[in-house]
Amino acid sequence: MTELRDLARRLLEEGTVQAVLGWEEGPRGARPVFVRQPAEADRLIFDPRCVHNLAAFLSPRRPHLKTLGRVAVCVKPCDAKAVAGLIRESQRTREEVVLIGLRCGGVLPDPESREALSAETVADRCRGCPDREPRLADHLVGAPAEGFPGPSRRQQKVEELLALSPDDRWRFWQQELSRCVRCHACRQVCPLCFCDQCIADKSRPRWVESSAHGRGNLAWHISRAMHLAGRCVDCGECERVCPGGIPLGLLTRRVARTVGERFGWRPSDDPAVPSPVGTWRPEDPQEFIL
Amino acid sequence: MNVYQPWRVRVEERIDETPDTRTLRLRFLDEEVARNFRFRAGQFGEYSVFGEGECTFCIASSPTRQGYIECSFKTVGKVTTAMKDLEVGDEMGFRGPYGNHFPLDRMEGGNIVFIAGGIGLAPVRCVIWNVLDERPKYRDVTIIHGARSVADLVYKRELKEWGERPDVRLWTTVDPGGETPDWKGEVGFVPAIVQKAAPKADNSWAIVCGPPIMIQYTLPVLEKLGFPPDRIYTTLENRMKCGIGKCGRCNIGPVYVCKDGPVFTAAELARLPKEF
Amino acid sequence: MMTNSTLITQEGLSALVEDLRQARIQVIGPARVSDGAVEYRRMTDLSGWTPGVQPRRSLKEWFLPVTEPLFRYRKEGPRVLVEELAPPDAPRVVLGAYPCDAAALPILDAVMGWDYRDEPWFARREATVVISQACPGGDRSCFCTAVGLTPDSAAGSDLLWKPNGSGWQVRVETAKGEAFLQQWSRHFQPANGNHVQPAEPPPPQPLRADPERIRAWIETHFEDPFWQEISLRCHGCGGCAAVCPTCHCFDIVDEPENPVQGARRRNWDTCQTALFTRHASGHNPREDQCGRCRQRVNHKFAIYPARFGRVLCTGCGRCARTCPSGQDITEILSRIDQWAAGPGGAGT
Amino acid sequence: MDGEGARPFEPRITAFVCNWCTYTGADLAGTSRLQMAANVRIIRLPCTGRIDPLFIVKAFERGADGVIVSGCHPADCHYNAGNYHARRRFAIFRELADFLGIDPGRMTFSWVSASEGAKWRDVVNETVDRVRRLGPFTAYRELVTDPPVTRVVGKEVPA
Repeated sequence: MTELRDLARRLLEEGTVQAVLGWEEGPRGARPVFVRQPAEADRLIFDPRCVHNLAAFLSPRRPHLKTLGRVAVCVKPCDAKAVAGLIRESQRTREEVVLIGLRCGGVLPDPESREALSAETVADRCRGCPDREPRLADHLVGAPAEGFPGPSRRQQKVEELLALSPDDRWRFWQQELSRCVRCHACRQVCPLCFCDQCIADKSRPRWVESSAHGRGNLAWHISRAMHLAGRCVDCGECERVCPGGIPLGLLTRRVARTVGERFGWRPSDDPAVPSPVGTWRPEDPQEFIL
Repeated sequence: MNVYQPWRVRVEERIDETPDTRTLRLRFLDEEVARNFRFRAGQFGEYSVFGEGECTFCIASSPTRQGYIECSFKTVGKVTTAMKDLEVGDEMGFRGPYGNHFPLDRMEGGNIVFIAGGIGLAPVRCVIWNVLDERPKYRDVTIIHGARSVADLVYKRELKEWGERPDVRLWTTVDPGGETPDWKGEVGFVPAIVQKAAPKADNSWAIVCGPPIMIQYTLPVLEKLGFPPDRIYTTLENRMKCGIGKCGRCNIGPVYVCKDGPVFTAAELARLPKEF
Repeated sequence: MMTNSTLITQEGLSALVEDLRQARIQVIGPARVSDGAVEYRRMTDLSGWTPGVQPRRSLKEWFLPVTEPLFRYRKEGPRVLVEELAPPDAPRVVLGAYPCDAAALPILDAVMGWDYRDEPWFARREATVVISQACPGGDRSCFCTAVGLTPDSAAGSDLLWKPNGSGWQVRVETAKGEAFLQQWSRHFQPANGNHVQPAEPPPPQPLRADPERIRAWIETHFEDPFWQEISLRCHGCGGCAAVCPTCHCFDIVDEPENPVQGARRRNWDTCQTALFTRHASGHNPREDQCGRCRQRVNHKFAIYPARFGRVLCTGCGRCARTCPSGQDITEILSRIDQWAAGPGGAGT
Repeated sequence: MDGEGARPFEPRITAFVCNWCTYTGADLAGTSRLQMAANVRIIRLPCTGRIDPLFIVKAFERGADGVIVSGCHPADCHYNAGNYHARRRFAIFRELADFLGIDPGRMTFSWVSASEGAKWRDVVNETVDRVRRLGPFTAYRELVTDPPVTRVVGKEVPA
């Protein structure tokens, strides 16, 4: 923690950046903070409650952050993959941001969690995560950490669902999606949902109905999952934010499996790796095409 | 029938005002509604094309002319585009009237200056006809209408009619560069023409509508001419859904455009936060 | 200080719910859903009923549904037929409402009845008996006592009850509640004093703030840098509005099913999105998140109070619990309150 | 919907086809007077690369029981690579839709060239048969049910 605070203080004092985006202790656990004065660097914390993917604040949809000047962003390995995604898709340049990489041994499910990090308490998405430190970083801080073995429960749930009949899956999802209120919070917190204008907000024509009925909800969640194919870094923010507790990660996991199996894609913190949906190979499998 | 359900109206006439502005005359299909519908100058309504949605504009016809209403709109969004595509005889929806109105009763016996830029003449036209239909109640009537170009002047037939009336002082103007070779009116921006027309401020009221930039530069001119801010009226627009104070989106600070407006005095506007 | 006290036992309640079901009266109450959280759900019996746990989302959606059709339409050539739909007036009972949720109902009645009567809202209001259970006390984000309520407020409730050993002690709050009690009296029994145990008072809530002072500060600090500061961490996700018992802003949209028919629907909306105020021309009076964060606080603690004499908030604390960025309304209010109380504050 | 129960079920199939290969192939099937099921409504697009998965979603929303997406064979795309992009997209979409409970049998993806009129006939017939066996996609249509209509305003004869 001292290492992080000292670094942040130095970056601000030197004028390398005008703000450091990290985590602080809030009224309800860890939360994002923009530190703009060297004297405030001591507000920064990093521990397993720092679950938020701060790359979301780099999305070009947040124009007010441009007023802050150059920002250094604290990134865990999964956050760094999201930053790489933004760079890969020309939403940010590498030079625009300073990245403070944090070694990570997994996080807790919630910024308010009080338990010590263990195989039982670790956030499900961290189970099986192979990355201990971000390679896309200008600075690297924190002690080396051990991860936790997979598979995640979410991955197991995907397999369970795949074993059901389409009709049973339909019933499962209709039950889950019935709690969707179409607030689009899943989109807002997603670092890779960077479209200037979302298809769900377009009305001429209206492809995705905005009503939270079965038809509108299904169209929205299909769109969202499709648009995150080859983009999702499995940071789990969509699921954490959902006011209906919908297991949105199952959809992105399913898509990630397709993209992985068919196109050999894994989320990467190397911006130079091409996106699987922007590219193709002549020999891509096509057994489903008559 | 709930409060969000519009009355059915039929397009009775369509008039192209400018290349992108159209006026529709709408007649209520329900006889009883047609007979009983009343409104006051300045009020607005929600116009709908079924399957496209609703859209908010003032009623552009005069309350003195009953049985129908008119609206004038620029084709900008989804609903106005659909409204433009309606043919005479097509049916659409209307609910209203909503909001407050110009206090014409207070203006009786006074002089009235109407100042409108572009499509801003629509809400003003409603008041103009109301005043002209009850002409003896008022003293001097001055109308100043400006547009970007001659083609952009709205209500051309009516401008001609007003210009020919001895009891109306009419000034029409177009922005520099917007004139045609046979243009007989003024060339210049509305605030400059207001200064030139120099309507007297004593016992007078001004009604100003138009783009924000025009209003911003016209108000100081009026004040310099001696119009107190509480005798200068304008109407505001904001995105609305319900029109009746429930959907929560048209407020400017503490003020609901749909309930406290759309008509405000310059004095009231000066007190509002700059969020419009 | 209960007068005319009445009791209902667990068995009595089970029998009541069964009778209501047979009488085709919907029962709504807090119950676990598939992800383990509690929501207000339709219930056919008491299995899964979890009174005394604050549901994730408020009761609002049972009166202002997430989506509802206002009417349908059908086009026949140039003609349009408007199809009115059956009003949502099926009788219902909410069993175990949270007092901070019930209290939102009369607050929203004021808006929904403001000059124009919102029939779908009032149809549901009139068809529903709200039975609340006093709150055992929540967490550090609860602040009902700072907005003029208490954990056992009766506002918006027709009957209010408190757990009492193996059953509940029932207090009548409205004529509707009294009629309900009369109609189903066979399941209730008079309380004889020795059954009554005084409930443990809920723990005190941390937020101390004066709504009047807060309102005065907000009204005079529209351009304060504080709004910018809090907006930095805001994603504009609107989760706060989705879980809020009093956020009621809505959108109206037409949904054609084909070129000749469809429905006009009313859907939840929130001031936290850019689209909320964007004009068709592209102009947006609230261009960034700063204005949107301010609007939510402003609406709740200044705009609504100026109209209706109380705050648009019941202190349920859900917005603080749900915010993915840890934005905490109690922190915001307490800071405003301190500034307002301090020298040069607007609260004097 | 309109008396489905009374008549035997005839699937409604929406086909999204590319202008250059499949549309021409379907045209050839027609001019060659090949016999095929009449259940398909064709929507012609410049290229399979133009087909957003939401087109398929919209088709189901508007009452389709099945959907065909068809374009040029690999290496034959008029725009060089539109079909390669589409192939990836539909590989993902098909498995996602399946995961959400939309039977993949309701969706056919095919490459039909301008000269393959007979293949188009086979694709159509096979799809219609398959969707007929699956039955009407009522589950999708029942995603939205509005309360009953109590009064119709405007039934009176206009003056």
